[in-house]
Amino acid sequence: MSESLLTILGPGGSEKTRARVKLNESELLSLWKAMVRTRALDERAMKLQRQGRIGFYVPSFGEEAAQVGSAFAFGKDDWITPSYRQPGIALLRGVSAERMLDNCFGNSGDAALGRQMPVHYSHAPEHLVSISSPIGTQIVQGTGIAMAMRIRGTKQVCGSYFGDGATSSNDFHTGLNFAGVFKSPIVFLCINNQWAISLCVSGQTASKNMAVKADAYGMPGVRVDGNDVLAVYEATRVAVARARAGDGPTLIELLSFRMGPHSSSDDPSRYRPKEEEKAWAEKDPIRRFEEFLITEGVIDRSTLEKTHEQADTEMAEAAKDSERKPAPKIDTLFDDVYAELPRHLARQRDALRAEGGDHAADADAAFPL
Amino acid sequence: MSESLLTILGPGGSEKTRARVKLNESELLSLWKAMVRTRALDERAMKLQRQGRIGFYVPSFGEEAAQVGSAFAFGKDDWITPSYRQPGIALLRGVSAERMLDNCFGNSGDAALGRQMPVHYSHAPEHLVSISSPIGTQIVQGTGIAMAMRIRGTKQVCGSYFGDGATSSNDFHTGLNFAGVFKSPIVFLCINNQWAISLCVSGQTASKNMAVKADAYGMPGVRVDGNDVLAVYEATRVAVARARAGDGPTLIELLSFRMGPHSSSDDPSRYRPKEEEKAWAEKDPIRRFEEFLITEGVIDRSTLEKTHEQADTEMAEAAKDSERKPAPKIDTLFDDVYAELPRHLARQRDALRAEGGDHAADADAAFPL
Amino acid sequence: MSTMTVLQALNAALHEEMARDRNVVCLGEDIGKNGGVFRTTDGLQAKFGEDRVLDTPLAESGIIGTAIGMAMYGLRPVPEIQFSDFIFPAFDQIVSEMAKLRYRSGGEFTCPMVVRTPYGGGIRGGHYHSQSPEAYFVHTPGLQVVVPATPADAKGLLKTCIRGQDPVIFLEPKRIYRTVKGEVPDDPEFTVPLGVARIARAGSHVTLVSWGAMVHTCLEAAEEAAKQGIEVELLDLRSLLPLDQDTILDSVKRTGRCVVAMEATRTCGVASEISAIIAEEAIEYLEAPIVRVTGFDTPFPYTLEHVYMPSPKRVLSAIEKVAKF
Amino acid sequence: MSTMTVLQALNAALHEEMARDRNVVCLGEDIGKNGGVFRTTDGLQAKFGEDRVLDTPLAESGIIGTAIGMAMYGLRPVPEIQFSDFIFPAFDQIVSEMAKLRYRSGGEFTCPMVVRTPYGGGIRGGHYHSQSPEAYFVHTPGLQVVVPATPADAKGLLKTCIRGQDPVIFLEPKRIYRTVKGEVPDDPEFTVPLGVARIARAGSHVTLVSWGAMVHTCLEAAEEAAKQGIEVELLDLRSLLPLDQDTILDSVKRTGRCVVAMEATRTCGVASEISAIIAEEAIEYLEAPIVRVTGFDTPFPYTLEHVYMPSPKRVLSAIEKVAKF
Ligand SMILES: Cc1ncc(C[n+]2csc(CCOP(=O)(O)OP(=O)(O)O)c2C)c(N)n1
Ligand SMILES: Cc1ncc(C[n+]2csc(CCOP(=O)(O)OP(=O)(O)O)c2C)c(N)n1
Ligand SMILES: [Mg+2]
Ligand SMILES: [Mg+2]
Repeated sequence: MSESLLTILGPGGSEKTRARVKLNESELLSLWKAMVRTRALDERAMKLQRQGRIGFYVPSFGEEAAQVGSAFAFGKDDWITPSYRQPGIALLRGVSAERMLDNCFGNSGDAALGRQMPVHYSHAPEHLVSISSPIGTQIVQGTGIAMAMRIRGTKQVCGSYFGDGATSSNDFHTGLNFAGVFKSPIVFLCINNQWAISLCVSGQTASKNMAVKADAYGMPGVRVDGNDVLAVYEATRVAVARARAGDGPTLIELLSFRMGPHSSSDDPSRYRPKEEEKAWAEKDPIRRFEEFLITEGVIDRSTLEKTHEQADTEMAEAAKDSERKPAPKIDTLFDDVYAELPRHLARQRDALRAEGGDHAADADAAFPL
Repeated sequence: MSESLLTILGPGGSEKTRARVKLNESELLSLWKAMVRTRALDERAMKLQRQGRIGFYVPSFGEEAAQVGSAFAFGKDDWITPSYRQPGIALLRGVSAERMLDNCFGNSGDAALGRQMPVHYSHAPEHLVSISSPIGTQIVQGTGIAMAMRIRGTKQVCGSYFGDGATSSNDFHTGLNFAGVFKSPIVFLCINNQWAISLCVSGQTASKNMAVKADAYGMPGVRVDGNDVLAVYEATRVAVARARAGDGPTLIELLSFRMGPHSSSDDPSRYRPKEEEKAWAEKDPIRRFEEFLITEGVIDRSTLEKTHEQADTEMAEAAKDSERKPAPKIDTLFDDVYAELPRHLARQRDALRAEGGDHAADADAAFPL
Repeated sequence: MSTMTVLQALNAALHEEMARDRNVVCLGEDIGKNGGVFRTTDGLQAKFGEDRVLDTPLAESGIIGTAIGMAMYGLRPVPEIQFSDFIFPAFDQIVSEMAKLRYRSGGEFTCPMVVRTPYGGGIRGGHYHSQSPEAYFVHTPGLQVVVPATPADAKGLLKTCIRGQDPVIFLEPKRIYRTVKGEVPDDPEFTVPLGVARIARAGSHVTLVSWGAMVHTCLEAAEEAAKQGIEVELLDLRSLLPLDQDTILDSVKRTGRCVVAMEATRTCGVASEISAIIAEEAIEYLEAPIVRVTGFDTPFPYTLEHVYMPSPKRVLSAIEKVAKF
Repeated sequence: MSTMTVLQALNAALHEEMARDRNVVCLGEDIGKNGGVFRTTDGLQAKFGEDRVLDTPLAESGIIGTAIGMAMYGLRPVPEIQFSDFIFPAFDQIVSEMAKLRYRSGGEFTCPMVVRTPYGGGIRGGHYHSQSPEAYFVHTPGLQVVVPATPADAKGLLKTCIRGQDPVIFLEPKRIYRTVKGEVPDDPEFTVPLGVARIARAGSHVTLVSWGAMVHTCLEAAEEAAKQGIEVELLDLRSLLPLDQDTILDSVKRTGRCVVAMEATRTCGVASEISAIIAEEAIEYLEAPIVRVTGFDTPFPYTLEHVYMPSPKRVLSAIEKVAKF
């Protein structure tokens, strides 16, 4: 494990960069558009939350390169276990903004019928595993998925995403340890945005960095500039190929920064220096990539503006469509606890039906985080 | 972290060794006697188990140097959170064999009144924390003890012992991570006896060794020849001094070998090659230390034999004394659940008293592990 | 007396106990600089320093595991679990260690500590920010389980727990953190004992047993029932372990009718335990079924939260059912 | 039909199901080469290879967490937890993930897996090798909880679970692993449905409800009671979730008297749930208190294990008490 950061998008000039880029123009555009759409979705959803139209949201401002660049390296048949802060992966893999907002509105269009809070998506057709709140659980599950792929011999790979805070969880430890022992085809992607709500990363662990933790599990650890979409893609590509070849797991640390609040309920001014935020605003991964694309002549100013506008419009329309959908039916409360409705739940449903309306007052306190 | 093993007791000749030994003769003798008594206790207890006089036992054959050498580096006021396989630490710190066997007999002399299985000791006067069965729990508790020492500013140090299998536990991960973050005065002692029941260490983790795991928590990791009592002492002494000086935790891997079965219920011939056992029998840590002591003239053959005999006699007498003690009284079942007996337990006790004798038949199946 | 919210009362209790006893330390995620995501620990770190108010890494098993070590050593840790839904990674340390330490060491080692954690629904938190896990802990010998329903009890019970000798799971009904206000004694020696239920409303027709935020739902239902001439005796249990069996039985023997209301999942919940105690100890006094009004045996939902949580109406229909039986 | 022990029946079920469906994989500590510390998985690795019978590192949360991933992907994992006392490090994965996955994803992801684990007392295992934790799981929506009491049920229930669509906690009463023998059908399609109690003994005076190893203790007590002219109807529940409420209520409505016997800790145990259901649904049929015979609300002891565990005598006095009430 090296302590230096893998970087491709250098500051000033793109000669050196160009030589290392393995993507064609259309791929570069795909990456960029997904990043722009991710930003637009986050902005729209935060607006909806502030207007009281959805209850809660978790933006991924500043982490667009880390999400999209890495996800781009996986194949359509590969599986991903995401955390709540990677909406860009879903957009990249073809999930519509409307489907995502259906979840945020908790309406009947949501795959999970509004049973979970916003940003807890389930996108099975795109092999994006259902997201839950407890931090880290998806890491060891990702290892299990990869172990299954290996048992079945399918040559698929799993990617598992999590934050710097999640590296302290039990499931990070067992997830990486099992993957090391069973040489599972998985890539662990730690998006180190340097904050876990109010805890900065030096309070999270005394290790030099996150990538060094790979040594504890006998796998390679790679540190990448997570705001450099090309470096992110390149490191992930190598790790995915390694996993697919049967050579086992890799831990990738994507160093980035949580430019926004932890969530719509959070107020970072209580715990985070403004200067730190300002310094990282300078390193915005979208602007950084756009400078390269313009210098290279892949896009021009007018394409840039049009693309941003289109993304905004897309999200606004999606929100409109989604907001129109009705809430899930009350009977759905009892479905999907088991494959078949057991007798005791049928009894509880029938009792509720008999009682009819007049339910507990709606939530009377605000969600704090 | 270096990959090489710290070794002091070299093969053949003791010139080089002598130069590195920082202990005087009486200290060397203390170390040796504790090792011999540990072996004698294990042998006696295994005999008692085979004769059906105690229900279960866990011997520490082959790990005498690792236990005793390390424990010797702690002060009387320091605390230890042991696992079940370090009887030598208790003996070294002044616990009588009789008190230990009281636990194995589960009699009324046992501090815990026979509530736990054999080898689950509690020795508060010697600051040896109550042992439980779930693997690894004592690691993070040790960190808590050390955090408390630091908060109180007492200059005490905590030592936490565990096996190679325990490094896979949740509590290893959090215990070391918290200790790193809070710079706690603790020394983590992993006795890598290379087996966790039937799983050999390469099935436990893909990491190069156990000491390298220290990097993941920002602390030094040291690898020591765990069958070399002087190296074990020396490495621990340095780590204890470091912790006491406020410089934080250390992870020490003591490479050794579980020469016996996992426990009185285990049959290693089902899973472990005989050759491996033979090879390690050659490296018996007691014999190795005795060769040095004889070469150095610290002891002679007759002291050696007499000391072994004395230890045997000590254990035989302790067993006799302990076996005579009555079982704990039935009412004690309800004590110590809380500081004061709550009403519901008083009611349950009274109901039991009213019912009187004729209890469930004694255990009808054998303990498997 | 001061008028306070539940949250302010808890915060005051922590301030007072930390000032009283330097062995009291708080630890948890985001409790220091940020003052806790609900602000329950607001101001503690500024006042008592980073040594006694620790922002920990993201690991509940580490929070509880290290707190156990501190408690063994002699401190009085008050760990916070950010939501009770996130207590499960620490479940082994709680069930295998914290609860059994005194017993398994014959009292040589003890574990006086208070695990504070916001619990229950009503804040649109979905599956993982709304559950009521009290039954898991009530089923675990060695623990005490406490749930306040008023600001005064919040303060008095928390102070009792911090001064106690045994480990406590202290469940804070987050729905009423800010919405319920009340008079709270200023006396720093004010405490409320465990195991003594509060008669929140006297009545002679039906005994209604509850705890936590649900007490307020039950109070609404009881007032409605009174309009129909049904006088409900509402018991606020305050602590679920120890449980004030005597007050429950005494009331049921007088009324002959009982409803138990709670937010938690129905099957094997604490409501079932209360029902079983009555069916075992006072069946000859009963004139109606013991009816449980509970959350459903499903995970806690998001959009349909208001349907899942027992409403005053649901409690009322149970009251009517047993009154008319 | 073959005569088998419970252990042999379980081993046969695993062999048959692994042979039938290549998606079935076993994983756990010491289950491969060593065949499990109780030998329940004996011979599986030799027959089906290391890819399908995995010796895992020492981490229950890893065993369950990876099994959940495998199940999501399409395999049918059968993880073993070496003792049910060691399931708690995996509690978060069980309660937060395994139990809720289908619900929270609207059925997009499911978790068909069977967590096998030896449970209960009677082998001199003390605190940590003897507990009966079924109530924790019965209180968790989304799980199924199964406990066989005979060799035939051990085989038939395990096969049903492995073929099922939902996650199961399969508790194996280790006390009767080798001590109870019985006839077991050889037909590889023999299965036993969940949610259908077995009437282990018919009777008309007292209903006695139990499960697992305790069924055999109850049978002894029932035979003793018969000598006094008390005819006990003994129900062996087989599965605790789903629970065969109909058979319980049907029997109690006939006998008017009920005893529930279990090894687990008393408060908030499954016995309380059964009592609460009866007190809610059939109280007008009752002629006596519902009496629970249970383990005490203490940790499980070592030397005094035989005092802690309900004896035939303790069950019998409860039967006498309700019969004579
Ligand atoms: C087990 C658990 N404990 C606590 C929380 C509350 N919580 C939600 S997000 C979060 C911080 C996560 O930080 P990190 O892993 O760095 O991810 P990020 O939010 O920065 O993307 C915490 C503590 C939780 N969801 N789960
Ligand atoms: C949480 C937990 N899981 C499983 C067990 C069963 N068990 C007892 S000892 C042991 C192996 C421990 O190996 P290691 O940590 O290397 O210590 P050693 O026995 O070699 O001293 C296992 C799996 C347990 N006691 N606790
Ligand atoms: Mg983060
Ligand atoms: Mg070992």
